[in-house]
Order: sequence, then C-alpha cells, then structure tokens
Amino acid sequence: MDELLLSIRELTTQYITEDSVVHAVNGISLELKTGGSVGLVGESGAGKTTTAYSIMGLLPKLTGKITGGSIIFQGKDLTKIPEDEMRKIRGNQISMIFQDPMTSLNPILTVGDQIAEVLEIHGTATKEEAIAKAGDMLEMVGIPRERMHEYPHQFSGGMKQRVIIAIALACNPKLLIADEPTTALDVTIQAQVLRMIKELKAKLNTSLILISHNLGVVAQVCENVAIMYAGRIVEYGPLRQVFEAPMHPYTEGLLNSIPRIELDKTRLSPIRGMMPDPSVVPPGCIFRPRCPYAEQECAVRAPRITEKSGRNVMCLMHEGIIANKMRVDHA
Amino acid sequence: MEQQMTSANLPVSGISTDRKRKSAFQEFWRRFRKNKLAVAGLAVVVLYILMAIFADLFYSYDFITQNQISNAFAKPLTRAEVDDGNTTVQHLYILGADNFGRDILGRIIHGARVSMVIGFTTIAFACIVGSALGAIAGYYGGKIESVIMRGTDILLAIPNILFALAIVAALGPSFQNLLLAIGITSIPAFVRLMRASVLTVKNQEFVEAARALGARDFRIIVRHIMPNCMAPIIVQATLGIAQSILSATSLSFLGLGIQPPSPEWGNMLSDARSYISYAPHTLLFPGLAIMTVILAYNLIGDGLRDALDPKLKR
Amino acid sequence: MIRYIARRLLMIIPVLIGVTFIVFSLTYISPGDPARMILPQDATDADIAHMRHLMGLDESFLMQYVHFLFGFKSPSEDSSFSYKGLLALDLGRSYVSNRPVFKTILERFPNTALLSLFALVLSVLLSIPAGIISATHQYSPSDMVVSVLSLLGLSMPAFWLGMILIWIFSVKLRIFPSLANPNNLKSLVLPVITLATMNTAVQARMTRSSMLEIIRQDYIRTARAKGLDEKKVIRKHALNNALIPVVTVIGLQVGQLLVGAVLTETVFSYPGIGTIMVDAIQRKDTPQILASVVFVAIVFALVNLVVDIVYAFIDPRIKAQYEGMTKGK
Amino acid sequence: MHELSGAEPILQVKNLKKYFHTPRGELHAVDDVSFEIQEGRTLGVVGESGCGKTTTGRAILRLIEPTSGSILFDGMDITSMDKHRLRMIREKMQIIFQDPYSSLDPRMTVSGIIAEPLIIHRRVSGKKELARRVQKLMEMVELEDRLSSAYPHELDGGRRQRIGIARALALEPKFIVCDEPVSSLDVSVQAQILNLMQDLQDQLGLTYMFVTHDMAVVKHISDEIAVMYLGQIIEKSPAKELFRHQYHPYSRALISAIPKIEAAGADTATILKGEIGSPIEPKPGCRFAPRCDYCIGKCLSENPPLKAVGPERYAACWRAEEM
Repeated sequence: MDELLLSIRELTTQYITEDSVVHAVNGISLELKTGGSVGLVGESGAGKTTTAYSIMGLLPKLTGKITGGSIIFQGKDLTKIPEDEMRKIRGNQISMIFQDPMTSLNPILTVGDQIAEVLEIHGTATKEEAIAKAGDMLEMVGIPRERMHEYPHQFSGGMKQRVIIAIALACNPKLLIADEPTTALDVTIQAQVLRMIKELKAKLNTSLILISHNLGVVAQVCENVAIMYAGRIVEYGPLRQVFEAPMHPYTEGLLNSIPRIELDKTRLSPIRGMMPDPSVVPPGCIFRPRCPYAEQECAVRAPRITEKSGRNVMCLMHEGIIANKMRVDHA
Repeated sequence: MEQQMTSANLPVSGISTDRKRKSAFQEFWRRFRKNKLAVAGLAVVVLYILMAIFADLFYSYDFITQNQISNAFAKPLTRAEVDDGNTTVQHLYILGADNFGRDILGRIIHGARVSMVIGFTTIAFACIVGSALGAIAGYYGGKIESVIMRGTDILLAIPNILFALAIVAALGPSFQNLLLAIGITSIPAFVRLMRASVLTVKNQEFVEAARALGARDFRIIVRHIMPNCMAPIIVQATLGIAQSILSATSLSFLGLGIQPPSPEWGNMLSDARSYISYAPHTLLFPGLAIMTVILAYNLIGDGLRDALDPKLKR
Repeated sequence: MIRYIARRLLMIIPVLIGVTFIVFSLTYISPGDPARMILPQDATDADIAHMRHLMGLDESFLMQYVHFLFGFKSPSEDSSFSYKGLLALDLGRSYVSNRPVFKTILERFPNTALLSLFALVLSVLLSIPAGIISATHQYSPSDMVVSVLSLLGLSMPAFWLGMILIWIFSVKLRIFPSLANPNNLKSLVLPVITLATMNTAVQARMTRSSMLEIIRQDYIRTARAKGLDEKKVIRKHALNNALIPVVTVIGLQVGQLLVGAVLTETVFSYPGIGTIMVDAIQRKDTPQILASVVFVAIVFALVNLVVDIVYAFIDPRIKAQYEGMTKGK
Repeated sequence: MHELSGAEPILQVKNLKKYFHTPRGELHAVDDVSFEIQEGRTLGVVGESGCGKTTTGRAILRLIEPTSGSILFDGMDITSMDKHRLRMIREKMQIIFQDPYSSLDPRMTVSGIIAEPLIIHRRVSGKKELARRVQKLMEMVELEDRLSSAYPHELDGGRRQRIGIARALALEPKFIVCDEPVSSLDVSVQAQILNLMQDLQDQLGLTYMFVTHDMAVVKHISDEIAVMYLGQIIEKSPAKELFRHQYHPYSRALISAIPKIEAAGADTATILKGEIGSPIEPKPGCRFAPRCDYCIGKCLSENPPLKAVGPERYAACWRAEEM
C-alpha cells in the first residue's frame, strides 16, 4: 500500500486579532502515504499544533484562518469542503490525540460513554454495540473493560491518555494526529504509551503525524521527520538520515542543543538568540539572525525548498547560492 | 536601628524608571478605555459625584426640604411661584414637584450626596475589614481561618438586606445605623474573595521564592500577596458600591433607612408609591436616578474585570 | 451519599446557632423595652420591673438566649408570656396581635413560597437559554441584547420596577390588578415579573460567563475532534459542566428572592412573610421580627443544603472527593 | 572554614522524612532519605512525578518543615534553627524554580525582583549601590541592561529563568537547590541556561542540588546522581557510571525508557508493568516490588536499605549484586 493519503500544499494559516496578524504557518508542504508516519519537530511557536488544527478544521473560529494552500485528504481538499462533511471525517477518518490528558476528557461523563459517543456519531454502531465496542477499545489500550463505568478523575494521567487514544482509534481512522501525546507523562509511562501507539498503528495500518519537541520520541516512532521553524518546514526527509546528517543549520543547532545520554558531552552548543516574533515577517531567511553560517545574501533572498537525494531543505547553502560550510558528520 | 530604617525605606522599584511604572497603569487604562460602555459608566459616576459635591450650588438644602403645598405634583417643566423664605419667586420645576410641592430635580441632586456617601463609606469599611480578615484567613490558615470563615458563613446565611433590616430594626432607623448595617452585610463577599485569591497567590512560586530569600511574613503579605490580589477586590468594590446604594434605597423605601424629610431616592419613591396613578413623574425620575448610577457602577465593574483579568493578558 | 447528606446536615447546625445568636443579640441590644411597650403609658417603674420578671427579661443575656432556644416558662398565670422555644417553633406571641408569632409566619409563608417559586421557575427558564445563546454567539447581536438586558435587570431596583409595572399595566392598560393575593393567579403576574427580573439578570450573566469558560476547555476540543456537531458539543459536553456553578448561584439566589419578596410584597401589598416583617419592624413587634428573620435564615440554609446535595449528584468529582475521605477512615 | 577541605560535605542530609496528613491517610512524600553533597559539586536528584524529589529540595531549605531527620549545612543543623537564624542561613542557601512564569512576582520589575534579596538582608546602603549591584548581577546572567525596568510577562521563558538565577545569586550563596530549572524551556534555550549554570558554578564555586525528571539533563549536569522512587533513594552513583550499569531494576527501566535519537526505530525500552504506586501509607516491603520483574519473597516483606554495592555506588535492592 503505497498510495498517497494526505498531501498538504503551500498551507498558510494565520491568527488574525485586533492588534496583529500572527503568521503561524507559512506555506508548508507535506505528503503522507497510507500507513506512513511523519514527525513534526520544532520548538514552541514553530506552528506544529496550528498545522494539526488546520488539518482537523479545529482552528479557533473567530481568529484562526487558513489563508492559502490546500490539504488534500483522499482526493478531497479539506480546506474547501463544508463543515458538515468535515465533521464526518473528523474523529472517523482523521483523529487527534492531545497533549494534556488531564484536561482532555469530560469530567462528568464516564470514559465508556466518551468512547461510545464517537462510535455513535459516525453511525458505526447502535447504542448497545457502541458500548460493547467501547469495552473492546479499552481492552485494546490495556485497561480492563470493567472500568468503562468510571469517571476520568478515577484514572491516572497515563491511563487517561490511553482512553484518549481509544477514542481516537475507535472508528479505525486512516490518519492519526498525535500532538505531544507523551509530553505530560512520566518517562516510564511515556515508554508504555509510545509502544502502544506503535503497535496499534501497525495493527490498524493507520498513518501517523506525530508532533513533538522531543527528538527522541519522534525517533522512536516515525519514518520521516519534518523540522519546523517559525511556521516553515526547513528540513524534511527520512528520519535517520536527517538526524545523522542534518542539512539545515537549525536542525544541526537543535541536535547540538540537547544533552544526550549516549554521548558524554561536557558542554552543549546552543543556538544563539530567540525564535522571531511571529507577527513580523522580515525579508530573507527567517533563521538568519540565529544562523552561524549566515551571509549577507541570506538577509535579502528567501530560501526555497531544494530537493537533494530524497530530502528537502530550505537553505541558500543548498541552493548553491552561498557556500556550504556545514560539516556533514555533526556528531 | 538607623541602618534598618534607611534600608527598609528603600523603594524596591527605585531603580526602575517612572516611565515604565506609569506604563503599567497606562496599559491598564488602554485596555479599560477600549470598553466604551465602561467609560460611559465612569463618566456617569463622575457626574454624580460632582452633583453630590456641588449639590448646594444648584439647590439649597432648605429649599428642597421645604414644603410648597400649593405646587404639589407640578408637572415637569412647570413654572410656578414658590415661597423662598419671605418672598415669593418664580421657579422652574424641571422634573416637576412631589406631593409636597418640593422640586424633584433638587431632591435627586441632594439625594446623590446621600447615596454616594453611603456607597463609598460602607464599601470602604467592608473592603478594609473584609480584605484584612480574608488575607489573614488565607495566609495563616488553621484555626484562625476556621473561625473567620465560619463567622462569614453565618453572616452569609442571612440574606443581606434581611440582615441589614434586622440591624436597623434593632438599633432604630438612622443614617449611622444604615451605614453600619450595610457595611457589615457587605463584609463577607470581601472576606471570601480575598481568601480565595490569597490562597491562589500564596501557592505561587514567587511567594515561596520570597520566603526562600528570608523575607518576613509582613513583607510577603504586603509586597507580594496583596498587590497580586487587588484586581478582584477592586472589581468587587465597584460592584459592591452599586449593591450598597441599592440596599440603602431599598431600606429607605421600606421606611427603615434615611428618614423624611431628608432627600433620599428610596424615600422619594416611597412617597411616590401612593400617587402612581396621578403623578407618575414623581415615581419615574428618582427611579431613573437610581438605575443610572447602579448601571454605571456595574458597567465600570465589568470594564475593570476585563481590563484587570490576568487571563486576558499576553 | 447518605453520609454526605448527614455530614452536610451536621455542618449547618453551627451556622444556625450562629444565626440565631446574632439575631437574638440584635434584639437584646435594641433600645426599646418590650415590657414598657406592653404596659399602658402611665405604668410605674415597679409595674415595669414586675412585667420584666414575668417576661423573663430580668435574666442574664445567656439565660435569655437559652430560653430563646429551648423555651421559657413564665411565673405569671398568663400563659401568653410562656413559649416553648425556637426548637419547638414557638417564640411567644406578637406584641401587636397577641397571636403566636410562628402561627402567623407559617400561615403566610406558603404565599411567599408560591411567589418565589414562580419567580425562580420563570428566571431559570429565561436566564439559562439566554446565557447559552449569548455565550455560544459571543459578540453577535443576540449576545449584545442579552448582555444589555441583563445589565439593565441587574441595575433596576425591584420596588421601582414593580411600581412602574403597576403604572403601565394596572393604571394605564388595566390588564393586571395592582394589588396581589395568592388566590388570584392573574394578580401574581406583575409581582412574579418584578421578583424574577434581578435573578434572571444575575443567572443569565453567570450562565454566559460559565459557558464561555467551559467552551475554552480541552475536553470541548476533544468533543469537536470526535466529529460531534456544534449543537451536541454544547448540549452534551458544555452545558452540564457549565451549569454546575450556575446551580450554586441559583441556590444563593433563593436568598435574594426572599429579600426581594420583602420589597415586592410591600409594593403589591401581598400577604407574605415580607409584609409581616415590614409591619413588625414598623410596630417594633420584637418577637415577630426575631421569628421572621430566623425563619427566613433557616429556610435559606436548608435550600443551600439541597443545592449542595444536588451539586454532588451532578458532579462526580465532588462525590468522589467525599467518598475518598470516608474510605480512608 | 571548610573551604580548604574539599572532601568535607557542605550539605549532609540524615534520615529526612516528610509526611503529609491527607484525608486518605499519611502521605510519605519523603521517607528516610540520607545523602551528602561535596562543596562545588552537583548532585542530581532524579525520579518520576510523586517520587518526592521536589519535596526533598524544599525540605532542605525548610520551605517545607521536615517531619524528622536532620540537615547539616556547613556543619550547622538547620532543622533545629529558629526563624531568625534560618533567615541568616538563607543567605547561603538558595533555590531556583521550575516555572519561570509563576516564580516571578508579576507586579515587580526585573530590577526590583533582583534587588529584593539585597534589600531584605540589608546588603546595600543606598540606591546607587543597589543599582550597581543589580546591574552586575544582570551582567552575570547575561541579561540586557535595557530590560531592568521591564515586567516579567514581557519576557520569554529563558530570560525569566535568568532573572530567577540572578535573584538566587544576589546574596552570594554557596548552595543552590535547582528545582527543574530547565524543564519548561525550549531545547535551544534550555541549552543556554544549562551552560550558564555550569559557568556560574565554575566561577563562583557553587554547589548544586539539581532536581529533575529529565535523565539526559541530569546526566549532563551532575557529578553524582540519586534516583528516587516513592519517597526513597533507590540508587546513588557517580553520574556517568549510572548510565553504564544500573544496580536497581527501577533505574534500569528508567534509563532504558528514555527515547534515544541514535536508536531510531529500534525500540529497546524495557516496559515497566503498571504505574507508580501510592505514597499514602505504603505497604511493607520494597516499594518497587509490585512492578519489578526481579521480585522475590523477601522483597514483599522487607524494604531493602540503601547499601554500598561497589566503589561510590549504592543501591536499595535485595538483588543488586545479581543485576
């Protein structure tokens, strides 16, 4: 099964408020095959979650707006279809898992009801069947089915995240978007949940977009990785290649910033400076002020996506406009 | 000792420029000003305060308490002769006259004085006492807290005007007793609010940081906790003034507040009640006066809430 | 659950003791001397002292409070000076009518309860939908209308509103009578509207802000992500959670209704507990005032008890909090 | 006095306990913890949520009153100190907090926050000197001078954490409890702050107790690491050694659970069964036993003490030698 499931082209999403326009996502393109997986990596404010909300059609109504590009899912452009149709896709063909399991479940409904609800909405079951299936789903995520009559506050954080995964996978979706699914969890629980996601993904042949700031988490689960910076995908490619030999200075900086247990580093080499203000878009390369390799040309010419041996990178060094000063073996 | 004085008096923010400190207020003002209704409310309140202060410039107190029976129930905009001491003069009743022929506008203007005084004094009292009790309860907890909070529960168990009613009934209707009654019944709201915000702020790490630095309780409460609890208290004070004015007029309406012939809005309405059918203007204008001022305070309260809400910041 | 209710019941006892103590203290310090009020103008000091003894007024403050709670047996043959105490719902007789005070209260209370109940139902029916529409259509014209109306309602003194309604509907249009009595439903329309206005305003504002708060919660986003349509998101996920604080407010509003009833009943000359109180205060009828205030406070406390219990039924977290506590012991 | 003898521990914690009363029973947040830290070194305290690492840090500064046990700082017993002497000792011991958003008073300016310790302890005698000292501190943590009159909410997380560090350094302490100081920061900023903290330690000879849940961070910054589980230290070891070999099954699982970048796709994690137990009235026996694959009968009845299992290595496991 190598067919294209999702194809995002030049997606641009903005938050428009009285005072300013926040350019959250600036023309990103991304493709995902059926059964494939891609990790979206970046720091806060990189536009990862906005990308997910754009796909789900869950942008805040009053402020968030897709201002350009398309999201083609199984031949349909999700940015164009009416809300009614989008609703039939949401939770059914595309599901999402959120960061904070503590607040993502309705406190006054039992977990069983909350799982059964999604089955009822999408007409896959009668009430009784839905409840029975909800029990199956709980068991699938490793929770005894008897606990379906309990309320969220009776579950630990890790257990709640399992319930949320059960909700997301109940309708056997084609695409699962996991937004920092383990960030709020402890390491040992994270390991449990990650393994479960991986196993269920393989079992159900679901495609996965995993959003995380943790490079290790993405490395555990995804085949491909997209590195996001200031609303752009600055580097994309097979995960191992990207992490072993980053082509974009930001990816390199990111890898140099994190302490790693496999390496005995005595000193880290952080990226200098801060993420730019997303309401101001300067000309040239957005990473230039923080880039150790930047030249004058970078201030005026915006880099384009360059394809190189199956990988995409957005940097003038790879367009051949300025000299490539990066050492390939960064580690 | 001297050493202690000099360093204790050293303002922490002495280093920061005044420009920046002002900007915190400017920031607040910028947000408040966006809310046009709140600004209108503020304008109305300022107007009423000016009216209260300069009431004698418009109508002398003697004049508006003096009966002019011949002009009873004069309609608005009637020009009539009134007895001014020894002479008779022509007088324009802008909003008409009441059952004793007294000028309604004059009485409303003088009534503003009574209402403003009641609103400010009762709430100032309740705010100081209530916030202090609430802060102590929230900060120290334990037995002190239980005592304060049980006391508050008891006060809250008697619906507020009813409690004021009981106080006035026991002590007799007078201006002081009215202030006392409304002041006391306004306390619990401040206690609860202050305690709740102190509990929230107390557990913030910056308070723990101050303690780790070796700051004393007094400094922690005054410098760190209180300033961060003020927003809801300011909002409550504003809404409290509205509530206080409403309670005072209600009690006066029942004949338990300000006693005639003092000009007071509730009183005026109490008199007007008997003449609804043939002098509705005696009913209409004092009521409108109450409503506008209470509305104004409520609008300011809402505006303050939005402008001070930390959740909306950033 | 039964334990929870029992615990809540126990918790209102100190509150009631406090309330009765405060009200009793207030009458104790009040300057008028009941003995002098009962006796004719020309009574001598000795007569008054004797009467004070007969009424139990010569005893210590604490003793009098004990009498107030548990009853007083007068040394006089005139049984009207004796009473069985608050616990037996007997606080003696009115100085004015010479009837047992609680008899009057219990006779009139159903009238007040009827009025308040109508007002409560009306305000709930109006305010909750209004608050929801307002919150779910934030910044829309309907939100503006609800916000402005609720602000006006909040700012209008009930007694003034009542009189304005009388002027329009009784005097001008002659649709409804200006005097209300419990046997004539039509006469209750104006007082019910008068009484309900403030509550409706408060509840609508509360529902709106509670709803706006809930709509921002993560689990609402989860519900949307399931593909639920907006109406169901509101009905099934947002509403129940948003109503939890609203229920508390409604409980507190009952107190406001009882207060409002005093004013409304006065305006419409309605024979309820409010008019009893106002009459009693004007005539310095101490036992009657005392009994009325204590009675209302007890009713208020019981209503809030019921609200707390309802609360625990709606919100499983509260129930669990309590069950967890008992399990530990 | 002790500066000359480097082997002398600056902090000694003996049998520290902190129990909280809860409606469900006694919560053993910290249960008999002992350790010491040598001057100028960093002890990393690591564990998952609810393991008692934060409580330990706060109890050492007596921000939380310990239930029992003793804390010796520079040879002085802190646990028995009265309020006055405690305030004095706090000049020498400071804390840096996790959340740079809630640890700074939102109504104070940057310079006001940094100046506060100097004012409380009357370290300066005039406005000018105060301003100079604040400026120097800001320089030390690489905060731009122009920010001195800014409010915390106007700044990003990294800069806020620098303010917190400057405030802690103002009184020239010897020892700092760092409570998850980089956990809420983005990776690039996290690296900047970690480097800053290391530089300051070198310059000023600081001793750190570094509390965190992040294994990679703790390995990077610590000389020695104590692993905590349900209120107890279950393994203690020089930092690098710990990652080569673990004597306690929990440490082993913890380390194997860290998602590694190198091992992309290859899932090597040892998955622990179940979840962390309840610290409320713990059952006798090893606290980790219910989740442990190596559990034997003895583990269920007797709680293993922390004992030496190698040079500078300690573990609290009956089967440590077999591991």
